[in-house]
Amino acid sequence: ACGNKASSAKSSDTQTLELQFVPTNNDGSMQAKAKPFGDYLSKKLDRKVHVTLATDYTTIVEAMKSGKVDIGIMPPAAYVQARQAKAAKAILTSELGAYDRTTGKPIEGKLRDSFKGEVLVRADSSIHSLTDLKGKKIATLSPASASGYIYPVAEMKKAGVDPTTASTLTTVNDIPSAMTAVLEGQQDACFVFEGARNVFASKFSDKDLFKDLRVLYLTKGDIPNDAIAVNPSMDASLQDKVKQAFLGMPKDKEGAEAMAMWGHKGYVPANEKNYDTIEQYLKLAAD
Amino acid sequence: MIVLNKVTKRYDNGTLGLDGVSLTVGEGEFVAIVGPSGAGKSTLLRSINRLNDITSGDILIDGTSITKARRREVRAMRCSIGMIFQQFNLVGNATVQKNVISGRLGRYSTLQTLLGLFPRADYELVDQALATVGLSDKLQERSDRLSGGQQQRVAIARTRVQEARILLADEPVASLDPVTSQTILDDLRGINRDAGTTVLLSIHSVDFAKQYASRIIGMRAGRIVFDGAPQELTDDMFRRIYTADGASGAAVSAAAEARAESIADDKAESRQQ
Amino acid sequence: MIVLNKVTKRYDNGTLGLDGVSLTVGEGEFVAIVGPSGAGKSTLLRSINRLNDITSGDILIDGTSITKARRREVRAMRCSIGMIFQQFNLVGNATVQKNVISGRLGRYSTLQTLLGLFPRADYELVDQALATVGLSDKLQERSDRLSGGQQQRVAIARTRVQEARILLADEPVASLDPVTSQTILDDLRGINRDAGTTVLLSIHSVDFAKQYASRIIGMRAGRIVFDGAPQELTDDMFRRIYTADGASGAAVSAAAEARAESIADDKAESRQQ
Amino acid sequence: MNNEIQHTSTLSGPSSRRSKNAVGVWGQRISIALVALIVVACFATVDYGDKAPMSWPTLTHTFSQLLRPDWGYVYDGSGEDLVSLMLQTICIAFLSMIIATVLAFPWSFISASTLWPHMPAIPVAAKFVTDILRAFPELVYAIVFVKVVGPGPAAGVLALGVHQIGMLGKLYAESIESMDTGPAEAMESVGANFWKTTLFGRIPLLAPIFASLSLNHFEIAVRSAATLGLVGAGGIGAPLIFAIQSRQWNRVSILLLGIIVVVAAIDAGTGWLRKKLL
Amino acid sequence: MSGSPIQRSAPRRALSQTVHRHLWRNLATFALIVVCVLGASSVTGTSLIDAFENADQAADFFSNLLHPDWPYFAKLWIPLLQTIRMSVVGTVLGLVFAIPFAFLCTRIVTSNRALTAASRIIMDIVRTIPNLLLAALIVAFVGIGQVSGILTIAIFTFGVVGQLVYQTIDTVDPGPLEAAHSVGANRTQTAVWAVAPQVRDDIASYALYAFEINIRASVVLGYVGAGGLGVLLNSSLSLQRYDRVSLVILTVLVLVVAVDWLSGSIRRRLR
Ligand SMILES: Nc1ncnc2c1ncn2[C@@H]1O[C@H](COP(=O)(O)OP(=O)(O)OP(=O)(O)O)[C@@H](O)[C@H]1O
Ligand SMILES: Nc1ncnc2c1ncn2[C@@H]1O[C@H](COP(=O)(O)OP(=O)(O)OP(=O)(O)O)[C@@H](O)[C@H]1O
Ligand SMILES: [Mg+2]
Ligand SMILES: [Mg+2]
Repeated sequence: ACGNKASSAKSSDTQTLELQFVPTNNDGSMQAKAKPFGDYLSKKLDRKVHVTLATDYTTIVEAMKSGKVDIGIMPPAAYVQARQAKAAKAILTSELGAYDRTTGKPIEGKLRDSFKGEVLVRADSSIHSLTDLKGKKIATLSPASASGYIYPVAEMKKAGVDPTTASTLTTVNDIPSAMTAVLEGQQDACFVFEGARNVFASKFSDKDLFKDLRVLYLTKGDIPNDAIAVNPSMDASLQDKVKQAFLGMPKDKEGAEAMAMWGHKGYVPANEKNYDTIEQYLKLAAD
Repeated sequence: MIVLNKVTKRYDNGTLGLDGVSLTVGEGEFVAIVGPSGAGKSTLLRSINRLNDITSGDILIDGTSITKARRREVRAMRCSIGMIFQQFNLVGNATVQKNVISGRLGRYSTLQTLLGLFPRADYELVDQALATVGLSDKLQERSDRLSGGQQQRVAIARTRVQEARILLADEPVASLDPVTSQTILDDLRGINRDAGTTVLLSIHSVDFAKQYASRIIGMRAGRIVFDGAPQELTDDMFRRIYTADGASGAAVSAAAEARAESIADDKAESRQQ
Repeated sequence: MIVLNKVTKRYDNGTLGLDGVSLTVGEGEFVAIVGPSGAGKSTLLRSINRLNDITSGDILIDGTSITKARRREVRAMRCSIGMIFQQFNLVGNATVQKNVISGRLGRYSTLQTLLGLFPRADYELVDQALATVGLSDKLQERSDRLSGGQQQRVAIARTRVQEARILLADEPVASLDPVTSQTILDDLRGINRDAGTTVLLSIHSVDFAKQYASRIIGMRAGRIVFDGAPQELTDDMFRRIYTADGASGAAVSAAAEARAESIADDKAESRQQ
Repeated sequence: MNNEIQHTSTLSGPSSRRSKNAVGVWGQRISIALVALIVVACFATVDYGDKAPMSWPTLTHTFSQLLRPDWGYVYDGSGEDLVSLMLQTICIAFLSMIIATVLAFPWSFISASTLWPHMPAIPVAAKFVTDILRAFPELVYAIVFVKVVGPGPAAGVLALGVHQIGMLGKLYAESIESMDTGPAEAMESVGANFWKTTLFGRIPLLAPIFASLSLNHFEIAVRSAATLGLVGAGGIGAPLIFAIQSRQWNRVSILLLGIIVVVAAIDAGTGWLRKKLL
Repeated sequence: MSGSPIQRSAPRRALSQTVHRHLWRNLATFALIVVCVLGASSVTGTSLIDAFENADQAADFFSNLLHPDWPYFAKLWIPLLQTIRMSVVGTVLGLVFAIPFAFLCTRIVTSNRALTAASRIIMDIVRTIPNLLLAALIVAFVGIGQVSGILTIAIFTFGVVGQLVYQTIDTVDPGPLEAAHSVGANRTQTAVWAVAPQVRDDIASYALYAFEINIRASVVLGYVGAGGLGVLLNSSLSLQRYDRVSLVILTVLVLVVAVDWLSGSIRRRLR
C-alpha cells in the first residue's frame, strides 16, 4: 500500500530540475532575478525548475559533474571544460544583439549567436598593433574568460607576442574597472568583449568612451554565446522538451520577459564545432 | 577635611551598603574603621574618592563636594587621595615597578604616560617605597607571581609614591604577618605624623586599631554604631559593633554574641595586668 | 597522615618556594603554619594536594605518594582533601549556591554534574554550611557582588560541604573580623574534634595559632624553622621566624627585628598577668 | 635606572636563572626587531604611485547614486527582493554559526594547550586540524558544497559553517588558554574530574566570551554572503555582485543598507547577551 | 550542625532553589534556539543527511588536490610575497586606527555616550561592508592596484579588530582601572596603564588573526588588480587546474600554521 501511495503522489516521480545560470558578460542590463525564468520553465516542463544565478565558472562545471545541476546556461569556456569532463551537452546557444564592427554601435534588430573579443587602448595612445603591446601593461579578466583573456592572448601569441611573458597582465574583477584603469593611464590596454563601450557608456558620467577609447584589435575567432547545456544522462525526451521550451520563449510574452531580464534575445540550436575553437585557444592561451 | 553628610549607598541588587552615614574627619587624623564583614567599610572608603557613586547624601573633601564635582575636578581631587584596595587591584601581567609607578599617574601628562617618560626621581621614589615594604628584590617581577602578602605590599608601595594628602586603606594588612603588619602600620603612622596626611583605614584587628588610631569608627549593617577615641571602645561597645540583630546572618548571631563577650573578657583581663 | 620528604619547589622564574621541607602531620592534628609573607606557606599547602608540582622530594598522603600518583588516583585523593584558597577562587559570575555545591563535585558522576541533579540532602548541606558562616541570605547572590569577607566565607562553606578528611586552609580568616574569625576557627576546631579531620592552616595571627592549633610550624624562606606545640613557641622562636637574614628584604630586617622584639615583649607581659 | 636596583637585590637566585632570562630578553628583542624589520620592509616596498588620481566626477557621481537607494527593491512580493533575500541570508548565517559553534566548542577544548599539560602533542595536532580548515578559502568550500548538495542556501550554510569551525575553534582555544584558572583549580582541589571542572569552573567564565565570539561570526557570515553569491548559494550575494559589476550604485546602496540594519540588530543583540552573561 | 532554623524553612526544596533556579527560562531559551534552527533549516533547505549522502562528491573534489604541481612554485613565490606584503601593510594600517578607535567605543576613554555610540555605529558600518563591495568602491575611487588592495584590507581589519578589541576591553578586570582612577589618572592614562597591559596579548592575537584572514582575503582582492595569491587561486580554479589550486592552498596553510605558531608563542611569552 505504501508503495502505491508513493508512486501515485504527483510530484515525487517528476524530480525538481536544477538550472544554474552563469552569465558570460554582465552587460549592465541584466537583472539578478531567477524566479521568472524558473516559473516559466516549470510551467512548460510540467515539473519544478529551481534556478540559481552565479558568477563563478568553476562551480557550474563541478556541479554538473556531480549531477547537482541538470541544466547549465554557461560561458563557452566553462562549457568546454564541462564537455571535456563529459558532464554537459550543449543543446542551444543564446543570441545577443549584434554590433557594427566599425563603429562599435549596436545594430537594431540584428541578432548573433557569437561575439568577439576587443582590445581597447586610449584613443591618443601610441599603440597601433598587437605587437606594440610588447612591454605594456594590460588589464585582463579571469583567465577563464573567453573574450577577456583566452581569445586575445591566444591571438597575440599567434601574432608573435606572448603577453604572459612580454607584457604585464593584471587581472581585474570587472570591465568598468579595467576601462577606468585604461582611461586613467594606469594600464595601457584592456581585453573586453565586443560592445563593452556601448554597454558601459552610461556608467561613465564624465567620459565619452567612444571618443576616449579606441578598439585596437578585434579577435578573429568567433566566441559562441552562452551555451544552454544539459546533463548527458538526461533522458532524450526531456532534453527535447527543454529545447522546445527555450526555443518557444521569444514567441511567448511571459517567456520574452523572463529572457529579457538576463539580456538574452533568442536561442538557436548549438553547434559543437563552434566550441572547438575555444578548446584550441584555451590550450594555446594556457601554456 | 572629609565630611560625609547623610550618605546612603544602595547597590543595584538592592543591598544597602551605607545607610545614612554622617561623619567628619579632620585634617591629620588617623581613623580606623572596624566592623563585621559586610558592614560597609569598603563601601564607605570607596565612596569617599567616588569609586562608588552614592545614592543620596553628599561627601565634601576640604569643602568641595566630590559627589557633585565634574570629571576633571574629581580627577584633581583623587590625585591627592591615595587608596589601598582590599583586593590589591594590581595589573597582574605588569612588573612590580610599573604597578608602583602607576601611583603617580595623576601627576603626569597624557603624552608622558603614552611614552613612559617619567623623571628619574620618581623611579628612585619607587625604589624607596619598595624598600620600605621590603620588596626591593622583586622590582622587575611580574606582580601575579608574588605571594598574597607581597602583592598587598606592592599595593601599599603604589600608594606611598602617590604622596597623597589623604590615605584610604582598605584592610592594608589583612594578608600580612604580624611583623610586616606593624612595619606597614608604623610607616602609615609615620606618614600621618610627619606629613600630616589624613589616614582612614579599615582593619579587622581591633588591637591594631587601638594601638595606632587616634579615633575609631565602628560600623555595622551600613551604619556607624561607634565613633570615639580608642580608649572609649569599651567591651560593651565592642559587643555592640560585632553582634546585634543579625546583620551577618541570624543563625550566627547568638554564638557570635557569646564569642564577642569572651573576646571582650580576654581583653579586659589582659588590660588588668 | 601527611608525610613530606625533602620537598623542594622551584618556580619557573627561579624563585625557591620550598627548600627541602620534611614534615609529618598525624591523623587528626590541628596544625597552624605561620611565617612572614613570602615564606612559602601557600606553596606548601598547594603542594600537598598537588596543585603545584614539586621539583624534588615526595609527599605521601596516608602512605600513598600523591606526587607519583596517576591522575585518576590524584583525583580520588583530592576528594578527601579540602582546600580554602588565599584568593578564594570563586566563580565570579555564578551564584553563591553554585559555588558552594561545587565543593561536592568529586562525589557526583559526570552525568549528574551535567544535568545538575544533586541530592536534596546536599542542598541542605549547602544551606547549613552557609548558615554556619552567616551567609544564608546570600544564597542566590552572584559571588562577585559580595564583600571581601563574604567571599572568603563562601570559600569556607564550599570546603565545609566537601566533608573532607584533610583540610588545607590558606589564611582562611585573613579578610574576616575577629568575631567571625573566631566563629570560623571554632567551626574548624569542631570539625577537627568531632570528625577527626586533619587541619593544616596557614595563619598570620600568632595569637589565633596559639589559641587553636595543637601544633605550630614556623616557616621562613621556604624552610621550616620551628615545629612544636604552641607553648614551645617562645619569644625567641617568634623572633627567629619573623626576623633573620633578610629573606623579605634586607632593608626592612633591622627594623623588623626591633619590632618582633617589642611584640614578643608585649606577649610576655600579657602572659604574666 | 633599573640596573642600579638590580644589584641591590638580596635574593639573587641561581646564576642560571639570570642567564636564562637574559637569553629570553635577547630572544624577545631579536624577534621584535625582526618583526619590525619585516613591517618596515613591507611598507617601504609598496608602490604608492600605483594608483589612479582620484576623479572627482566619478566620486560625486558614485556618492550621489549611493545616497539614492533603490527603495523599490525593498519589497515587491516576488521573493527576490531585499527582505526575502535578507531573510535567507540571515538564516544561512545563523545556521552556519550554530554548526560552527557546536563543532568548534568541543574541539577548542582539545586544542587548548593549557588543558593538556602532559600531552602537548594533542593540542598541537588539534590546532593543525583547525589550521587546515582555515587554509581553504570560503570560495573553495562554496564550490565543494554546491557540488555536494547542489546550488542553493544549503550549500551556503555548509560552506560558511565548515569554514568558521576553523576560525571559531582558534579563537575559542585561545580564550581558554588565557582564562583565569583559579576557579578551575578550586574544582580540581575537591577531586572533580575534567568534565566537572569544566562544567563548574570554566564554562560559566567562558560562556560570555564564547557567545560574543560566535555572534561576531554570525555577523561575519552575513558579510560572507557576498562570496556565496559567486557560486549561486543563495541570499543577497548574487544581486550584490551583479549590482557591483554593472555599477548600479543605487541598488548596491539599498543592499548595503539592508546588511547594515541586520548587522546593527545582531550587534545590539550581542551587546545585550554579553551583559546578561557577564 | 546547628542549622535548625534553615532545616525547618526548607523542608522541601523546589527545583527553583537549586542550580536549576532558572530552569524554565533556560529551557525556553534553548527551545527558542531550536525553533530558530529548525526554521532556518527549512528556509534554507539544509539537510545534513543529504550532505552526508553525497560526501563522496566532496571526497572526489579533494582527491583532485592530492597531487600538487610542485614546479609551479617557481611562479608562485612572487605573488606570495605580494600577498604577504599587502596583508602586513594593510593589517598594520588597520590596527593603527582600530586600537585607539576601539577605546573610543568603550566607556573607558570617554564618558560622552553619544561619542561612544557614534564610534560603535561607525565601526559597525565599516565592518558590515562585504569585501567585494569594499574593493569595488575603492577601485572606483583610486583605481586598480596594490594600493586599493591595501586600503581594502586596512578598512576590513579596522572593523574586525576594532570590534574584537572593544569587546575585550569591556571584559577586563575592573580592579586595576579603579586603582588608576583612584590616583587621579585621566581616562587616556587609565587606558594606557591599566587596560592596555591586560588586553595586549589579546590584541596581538587578534592582529595575527586578522593578518591570517587578510592573507585569505587576497583571494577576493585579486579582483582589484592587486595581484597576489588570490589571482592564482582564482585562475587555477576556473581553469580546473587543481594541481595548482592544491599548491596555493598548501602555501596558505604554511602561512596559517606559521601565524598560529607566532600567535601562540607571543601569548605564551606575555602570559
Ligand atoms: N606562580 C609563581 N611564580 C613564581 N614565583 C612565585 C609564584 N607564586 C609564589 N612565588 C614566590 O614563591 C615564594 C613563596 O610564595 P608563597 O605564596 O608560598 O608565600 P606565602 O608564604 O604564602 O606568603 P603570603 O603570606 O604573602 O601569602 C614567594 O617569594 C613568591 O614570590
Ligand atoms: N558590587 C556589589 N553589588 C551588590 N552588593 C554589594 C556589592 N559590593 C558589596 N555589596 C554588599 O554591600 C554590603 C557591604 O559591603 P562592603 O564591601 O562595604 O563590606 P565590608 O565592610 O568591606 O566587608 P568585608 O570586611 O567583608 O570586606 C555587603 O552586604 C555586600 O554584600
Ligand atoms: Mg571590604
Ligand atoms: Mg600565601
